[in-house]
Amino acid sequence: MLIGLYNYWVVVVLMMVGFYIVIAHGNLIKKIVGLSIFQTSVFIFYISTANVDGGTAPILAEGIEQYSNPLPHVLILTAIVVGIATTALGLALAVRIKETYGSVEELEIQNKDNQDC
Amino acid sequence: MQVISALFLLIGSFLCLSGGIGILRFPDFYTRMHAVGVTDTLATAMILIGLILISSDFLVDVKLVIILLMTLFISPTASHALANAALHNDLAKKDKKSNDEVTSSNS
Amino acid sequence: MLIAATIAILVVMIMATIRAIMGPTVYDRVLAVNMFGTKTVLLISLLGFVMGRPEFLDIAIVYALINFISVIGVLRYSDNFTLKKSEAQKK
Amino acid sequence: MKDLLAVVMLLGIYSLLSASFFVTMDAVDVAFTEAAVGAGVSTLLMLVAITMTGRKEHPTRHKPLLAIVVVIITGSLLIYGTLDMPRFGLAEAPIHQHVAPRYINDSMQEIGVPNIVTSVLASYRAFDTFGEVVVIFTAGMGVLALLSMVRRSEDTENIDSNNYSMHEQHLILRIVSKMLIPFILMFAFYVQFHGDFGPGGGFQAGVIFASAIFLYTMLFGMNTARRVINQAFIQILAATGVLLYGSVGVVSLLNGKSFFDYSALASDPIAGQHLGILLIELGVGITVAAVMIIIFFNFADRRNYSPNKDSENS
Repeated sequence: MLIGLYNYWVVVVLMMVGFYIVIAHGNLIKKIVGLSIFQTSVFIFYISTANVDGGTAPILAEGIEQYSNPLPHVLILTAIVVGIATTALGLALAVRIKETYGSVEELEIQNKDNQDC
Repeated sequence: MQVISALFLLIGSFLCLSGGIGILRFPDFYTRMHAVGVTDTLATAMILIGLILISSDFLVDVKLVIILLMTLFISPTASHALANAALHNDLAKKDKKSNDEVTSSNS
Repeated sequence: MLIAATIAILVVMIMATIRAIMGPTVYDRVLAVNMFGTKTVLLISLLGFVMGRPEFLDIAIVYALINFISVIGVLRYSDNFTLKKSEAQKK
Repeated sequence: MKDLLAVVMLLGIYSLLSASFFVTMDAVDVAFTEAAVGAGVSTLLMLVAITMTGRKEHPTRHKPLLAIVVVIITGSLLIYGTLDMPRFGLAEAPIHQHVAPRYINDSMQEIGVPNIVTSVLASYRAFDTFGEVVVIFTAGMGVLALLSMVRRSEDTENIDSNNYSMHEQHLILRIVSKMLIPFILMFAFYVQFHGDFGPGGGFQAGVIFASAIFLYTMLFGMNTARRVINQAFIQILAATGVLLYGSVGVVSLLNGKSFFDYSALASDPIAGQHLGILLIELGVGITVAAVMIIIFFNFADRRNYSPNKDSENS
């Protein structure tokens, strides 16, 4: 019974890797990379719940009875494109921060802020 | 038809594996590039031809031929661009040096 | 035979990943990524046949194209790094 | 790993791998999108961003212990939560009981499109998709607001000559790309209009179209690409896509049906659905392609100009 849950564990492990990168690394670009790993783990979670034993791709064809669930596919399809758009926004922010502070390291940015005060 | 296709697939898998071993085991960038660049194209062609032989649908055949043609165009071009970029950035010198160091330390 | 070829490609993908992680230079990594891409194209077309739904071939075409674009992109921008570096050295 | 360039390349491999995973999980359309977005566009954007923010990560003092503790606690809580989840691949799981059977059994009669994902995306959940398109549009505008800058003409010649010397190096690359770019554009249109019957649709087509433009930009330089695609024009195009999508909904509203009920668009409900899905996918494709091009152009422009700006400041 327990072994049938392995897909969730893979998702949890990936999610935690992304989470660790986000909280432990100071570099903003690396944080964005961590976020996108986190994001992908959520995608994998949704897609793996959509899978049905013996099902095939949800494109109607003759002689196929069992299809996978199309709803999570729709949600994730749009989420991927939205994800890249928001990642681009994050990268744009990082670029602006680099131009203003001369660095994308969290500590250096904080030091600079403290000096200004 | 099945037998010929299986033969093609077998050759393709063998070439793939040899390329994989090449990319792991060869000592510097250019030899690795050689291993990958040569086997990649031929292995892809072999496997795709094997698939074309067993497919029954005409549309599938057409798509496989498109993939085949594109691989034949793209793969050598990418290899060329890669080698060119590496050469332009004086990778050869560095790598030779590091290799010399490696060999001297080994001997 | 299809299954055997799929397994062979998976093994090669693992090898390429190892090279991409180890790769001493940028170019080794690009080479590994490129190889990984071509193997993904093959894997997806093989998987389409294994599962009996050859609709997957469209994805393989996209991969072949996108792979090329990303290799060119990496080269274009890594060139930029090295150019900047060499200019700095000249100065 | 301190070299961010390597990190980005490994992220590319990761995305290829996750797309292969989506293929094995039967999610054709998702794999398609991940193929076009993850491996191509996101790797490119990350690379361009790294050229601006610096390639090396500074070795900072880490407090990894605290982070690891937090991560392990969260992870074990999540795993504890999964113990009650339905088994992987179970056909009786709650997710497969709610609306999915209706989509699978009735969509052929109601919408008349073989690809269920397309019919759910564009018809059953059209309002949701409209929201997503608006989010993409907004993100594009955000990037524009953050990164756009006035172009100065005196720099143009300098960069042109730079690009020219670069072209001479990559002759083979340029010729092969010249042959490939029309093919990629054709393929994007195929994906756009074949989305009813196979994997594909507006989102994927838009990204593929945009990546063809990226390839052109990378090989022939920013200024050549600017001459082909005007910034103002592409901004108008991005808005046009969203407006096209929204106006389809308004038209069906005016014809006396609910918002995004396409059976109002033609006398025959099935034909109306086909027309509606076609128009909506077109709107999505235009917006996604335009926003991706806007994002990439602004990043690339910023990269070309920021060194000059720095030297002026210092």
